[in-house]
Amino acid sequence: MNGAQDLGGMMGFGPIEIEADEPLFHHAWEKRAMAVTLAAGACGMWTIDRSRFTRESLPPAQYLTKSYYDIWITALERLLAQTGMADETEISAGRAMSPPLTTPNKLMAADVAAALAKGTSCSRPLSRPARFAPGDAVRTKVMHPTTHTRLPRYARGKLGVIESVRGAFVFPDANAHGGGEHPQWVYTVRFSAAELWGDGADANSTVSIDAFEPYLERA
Amino acid sequence: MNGAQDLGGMMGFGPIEIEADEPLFHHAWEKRAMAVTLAAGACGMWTIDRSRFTRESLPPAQYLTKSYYDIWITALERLLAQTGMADETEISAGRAMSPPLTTPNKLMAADVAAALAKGTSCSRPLSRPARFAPGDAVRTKVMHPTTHTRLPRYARGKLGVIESVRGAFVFPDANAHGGGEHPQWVYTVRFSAAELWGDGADANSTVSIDAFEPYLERA
Amino acid sequence: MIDHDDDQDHSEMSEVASRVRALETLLTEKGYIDPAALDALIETYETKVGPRNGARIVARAWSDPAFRARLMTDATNAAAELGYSGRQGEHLVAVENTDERHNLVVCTLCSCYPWSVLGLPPVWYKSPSYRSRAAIDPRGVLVEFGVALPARKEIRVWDSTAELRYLVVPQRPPNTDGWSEEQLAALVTRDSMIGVGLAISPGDAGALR
Amino acid sequence: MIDHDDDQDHSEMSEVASRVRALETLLTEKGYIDPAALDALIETYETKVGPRNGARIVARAWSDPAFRARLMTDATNAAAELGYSGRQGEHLVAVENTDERHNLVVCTLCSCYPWSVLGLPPVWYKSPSYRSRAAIDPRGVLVEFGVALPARKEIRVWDSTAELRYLVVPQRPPNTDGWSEEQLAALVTRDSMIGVGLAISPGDAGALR
Repeated sequence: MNGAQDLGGMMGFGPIEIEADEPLFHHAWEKRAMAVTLAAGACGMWTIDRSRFTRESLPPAQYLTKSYYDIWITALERLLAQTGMADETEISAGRAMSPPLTTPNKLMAADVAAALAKGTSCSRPLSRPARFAPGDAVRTKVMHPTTHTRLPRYARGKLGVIESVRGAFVFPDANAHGGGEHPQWVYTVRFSAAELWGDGADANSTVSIDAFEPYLERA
Repeated sequence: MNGAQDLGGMMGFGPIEIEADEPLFHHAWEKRAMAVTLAAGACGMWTIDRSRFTRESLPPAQYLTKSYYDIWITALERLLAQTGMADETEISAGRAMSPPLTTPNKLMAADVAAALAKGTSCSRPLSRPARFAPGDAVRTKVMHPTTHTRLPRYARGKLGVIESVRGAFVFPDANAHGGGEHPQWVYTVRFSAAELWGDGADANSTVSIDAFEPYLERA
Repeated sequence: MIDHDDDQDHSEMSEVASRVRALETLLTEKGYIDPAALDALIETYETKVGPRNGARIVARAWSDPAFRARLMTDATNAAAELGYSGRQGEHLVAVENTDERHNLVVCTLCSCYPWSVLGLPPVWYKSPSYRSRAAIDPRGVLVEFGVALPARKEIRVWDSTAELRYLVVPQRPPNTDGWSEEQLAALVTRDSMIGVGLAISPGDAGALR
Repeated sequence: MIDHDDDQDHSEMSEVASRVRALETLLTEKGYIDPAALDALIETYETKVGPRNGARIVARAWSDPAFRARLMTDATNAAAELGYSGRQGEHLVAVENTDERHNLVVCTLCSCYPWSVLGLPPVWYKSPSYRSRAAIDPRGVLVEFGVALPARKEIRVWDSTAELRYLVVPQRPPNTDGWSEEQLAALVTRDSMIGVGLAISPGDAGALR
């Protein structure tokens, strides 16, 4: 969706606030926000794609005003309510008032180290061959779905070159909406700055995106 | 500039809040905000293009949070400070602490009716002929200036057809930044929804923009 | 935003109200503005310049084929015949709905609107919700306004990106033969002249919007 | 956002803090989460997983050509050789700066970042300012970080739009012949592995960032 998350090429946000000796967390609540988001996600009630979509669906004024951990927490509140893991009354009150759902998983303290070290691979086997090879010229599709996509607006309808074939991965556009994993080949596609930004673009810079095969057409 | 004002095609703002029997103003201050903005503009210290650029330069989180008259007032405060008509201390205090500048004009009550009825034409004579004629195929430029432009992002790099030649008008991209009026031919250019929005676009709708000649290339 | 008594309470709005008051005082003290001119500006848009102007133009066009022809060719001068001209209507264009085609006006980049014939724009016209969706999903926007058009009806969206200002001429409702211009004008809503509504059909209970 | 003592005051931050506390209590009562797991997650990123991991990888690549070759071919497995693997580093790619080319990593769509080798991203990496400008004005962004590259030096921006995570291998500073991996790792800043900085040159006073 063309939400406030799709920031590439936008203007008006002012200088980057670079903080010398930035601490890992700025508030005690940020630590808990990070951890509670990861632990709740580990219950297995939603995919990373759905959680990204939930975050980008926040009203743009909220998305651009909240700190990033607040975006996480606000999306988490929504996900809990959407999945029925908790209702809004419970979320406001901060206490359980109804029995829990059965979840596929629960992350226990003893398993944290192993779970983090293992991660969650989004790579999937795919028997059909990759449609494109390094060096191929491709054009990204023009599309403006209201649903989740990982093709940013600035890179739609643009001519690029396949730089690498990265393997096959879960397709976020389907998976975010409960449509299944539908693995797709992923390519690093590189664009000249002139192609993306036109007049006045830096003559000596390029931008790549990692594009799922359905985003691409042969050019 | 690709500021928060460039809203065409964005998503996530929710349903349109349609208000039955909407009053002309929702607060007494809105009346004064409208009038003070018009009267201050009538001093002749800035162009409408500069005032638009000032509004769209507000930080996006502000632009998307403020009511429209608040956007006007916030931009007016900036314009007064930028032009030296008032300094920030005076603006905060709401009283004059230094002598005024001489302004080209002052709108008096007795002249309001005539001034509004006359308006401010942005039409200008232009001796060189229009480059395009109705029916011509054109492609809009890909450009992402950090300065003012009236070519929206959704209509950049797109194939359209000249529908009308509207005459020659002050060129906002130059005029907003004190670069002079540089009149340009203006065309209504029409695009199919499919050209603009791609897959899934309404098969039976079109969108036009009014495009200044420098935005267009022959297709 | 639907808070009609105001400026006294401690809401966010009051903060704006005090900034507006500060500006008005400052600019008056500096001699840049005439406070009476502000009153005159407000009075103009409260009592003289509003959507009734546009409605009279539309009713005339429905009644007078020669006027309609002039309106479609040069709306600025046609509107001036009825005494409507000036600010934010200096370069007026009329676009006509037909059985095959519906027109919808938006300003995606700011809030351009034909003030001289419709007055000041409603809040929704300036809102991110309307401005973001009118160009990409006009049919969906119309449904939100209660206008369900058949898929075969073409929608033409006009994004007011330069100094042209668009006035939609809605279709004349049936069963209005012989109506006076005054009677007809009462059927022409503001929304119908933006393109988010239709003219009122005789017998419809709907209030003017 | 640089307010280190918190949760007690009546700021906006406190409102978030109480929402986070509410969630933690609720999810614990429901039995969905183990509060001790939260402590373990925090401890991991506070003490085990951070940019020192990436720095050791870079130092090894500078020191060991065979490792460098493996890193450039399959960074996921090369990082695992040093014990760095897992969450948000499952599909790691290393990109190398050279005399001709500088690499810069961004996630314009959210905050994708190679956690397994750099830990949690800094606030600026997740900010609209960085995310909006890194792809359209990388040279200007670098200047803000104090890195002025000559116009002839190519900049390659990597927008992390899928599940690949990028680690920049900065150029080895001159005058470091014979340095141990440990000594070299101390030159490798977090910013240099995102591409907004360079490795520290011996003699530079700059603190690690």
